[in-house]
Amino acid sequence: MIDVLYFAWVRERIGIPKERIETDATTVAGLVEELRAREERYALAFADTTALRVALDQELSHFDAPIKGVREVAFFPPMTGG
Amino acid sequence: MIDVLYFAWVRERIGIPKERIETDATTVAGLVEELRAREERYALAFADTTALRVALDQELSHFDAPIKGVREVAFFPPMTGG
Amino acid sequence: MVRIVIQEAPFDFGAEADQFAASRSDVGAVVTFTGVVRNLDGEDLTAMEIEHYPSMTERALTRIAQEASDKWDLLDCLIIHRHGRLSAGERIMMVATAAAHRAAAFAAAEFLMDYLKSRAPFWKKEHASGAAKWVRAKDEDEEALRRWQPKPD
Amino acid sequence: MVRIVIQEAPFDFGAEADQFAASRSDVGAVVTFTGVVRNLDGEDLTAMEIEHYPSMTERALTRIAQEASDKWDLLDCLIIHRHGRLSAGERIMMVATAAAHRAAAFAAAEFLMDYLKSRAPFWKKEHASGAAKWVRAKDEDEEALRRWQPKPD
Repeated sequence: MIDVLYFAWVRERIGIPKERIETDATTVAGLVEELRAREERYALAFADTTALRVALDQELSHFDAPIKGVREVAFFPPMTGG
Repeated sequence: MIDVLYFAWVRERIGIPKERIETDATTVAGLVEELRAREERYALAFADTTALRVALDQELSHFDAPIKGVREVAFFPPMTGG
Repeated sequence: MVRIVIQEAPFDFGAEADQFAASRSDVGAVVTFTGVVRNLDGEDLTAMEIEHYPSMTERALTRIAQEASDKWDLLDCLIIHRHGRLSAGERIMMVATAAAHRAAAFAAAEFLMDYLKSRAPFWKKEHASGAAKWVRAKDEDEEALRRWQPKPD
Repeated sequence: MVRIVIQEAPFDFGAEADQFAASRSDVGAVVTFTGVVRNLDGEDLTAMEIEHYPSMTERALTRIAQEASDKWDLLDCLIIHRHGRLSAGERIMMVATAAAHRAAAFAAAEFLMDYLKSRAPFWKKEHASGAAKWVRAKDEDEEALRRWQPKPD
């Protein structure tokens, strides 16, 4: 079980801020493939991963990273703070 | 007649902040020569003009500048504001 | 010394600026930066909505403030960042840096801002003229970050 | 908009920072710099004495603030500089710049500081451990000014 969080327009497209899911994926990219296959709103949100950023356990990471042992994955667009 | 002002250590070496003098000099450098010839305290203050700055009528200038029509000449070390 | 504040409520910029680093006698230079919700040209900007990633934000900001403090020998460092809904003219955030000399205080403040713009987990949504849209990250903000990377030997 | 204040009395940094550019709705970024009399390493700095050239100072500062405002499209610009005798920990001066975006506000504030350091008619004398000495201009301050000069084509 892994917590998956969505922020900004990713959250809006998927329609929920957070969900707990069961996954067989071993990398972020694998998890994204599983999510895309679920429903069209996921396919739309993850259509272009170059427009997305990912954090693993609250640390910025990348889509090739392994997710073994990770408890929380967050997907969001490029940040716009300051 | 021209007003001559001194600031910081130039003022301290010469011993006065301001004086009004009569001069035949046509440039700042000429005025400096006249001042140096006056007394040792002037000679000391103007020993090295590369260590000095000059303003003519409240505008930064240089030692080769003409002083015709100038009402106020100021001599001081490099500035240290901020 | 590093202080990080993340809050929905407004902050008192004058008081924060006044108190910042005030107890240190070795400080020669203080720089502050403040970001303000501005009215866009010709648009009627009613609000800015700021979303963030609560469990990540404070950690990320603390680490980058510590990195800046180490790199530029800061004597004090403050980041305040708001989230939630803000109106035009409201202050979104501030950073403050204190150092012995001005070059370090300026560089650290610019570094912190470049970092906050594109690496801190905040997302802005503009509500103007009845429509809402997410602010797009700017390429120039990515560029700005690059100047702080160590140059290859 | 340019405001220049040259005075012997202390100024209220918090209030100045808070009020600066507060009435402009097009401001997105505000930078302030404050210079403080600092205690030198291992020395007992009791005071800083600042001399200036009254009839020249305000004119020179107004012109440079105007130049910065034009160059970086500043929406507001403030310089406050004290003279006379100041104690360790006291604020000597501040600049503040307001612009639509941060790069302009930062660049203008740094330019104003580089200018003030070596082109504004102020001279500092340090009184420490019973001795007084004039602060020497630093070569690095001359260097810092050079980066703002237009590059030859």
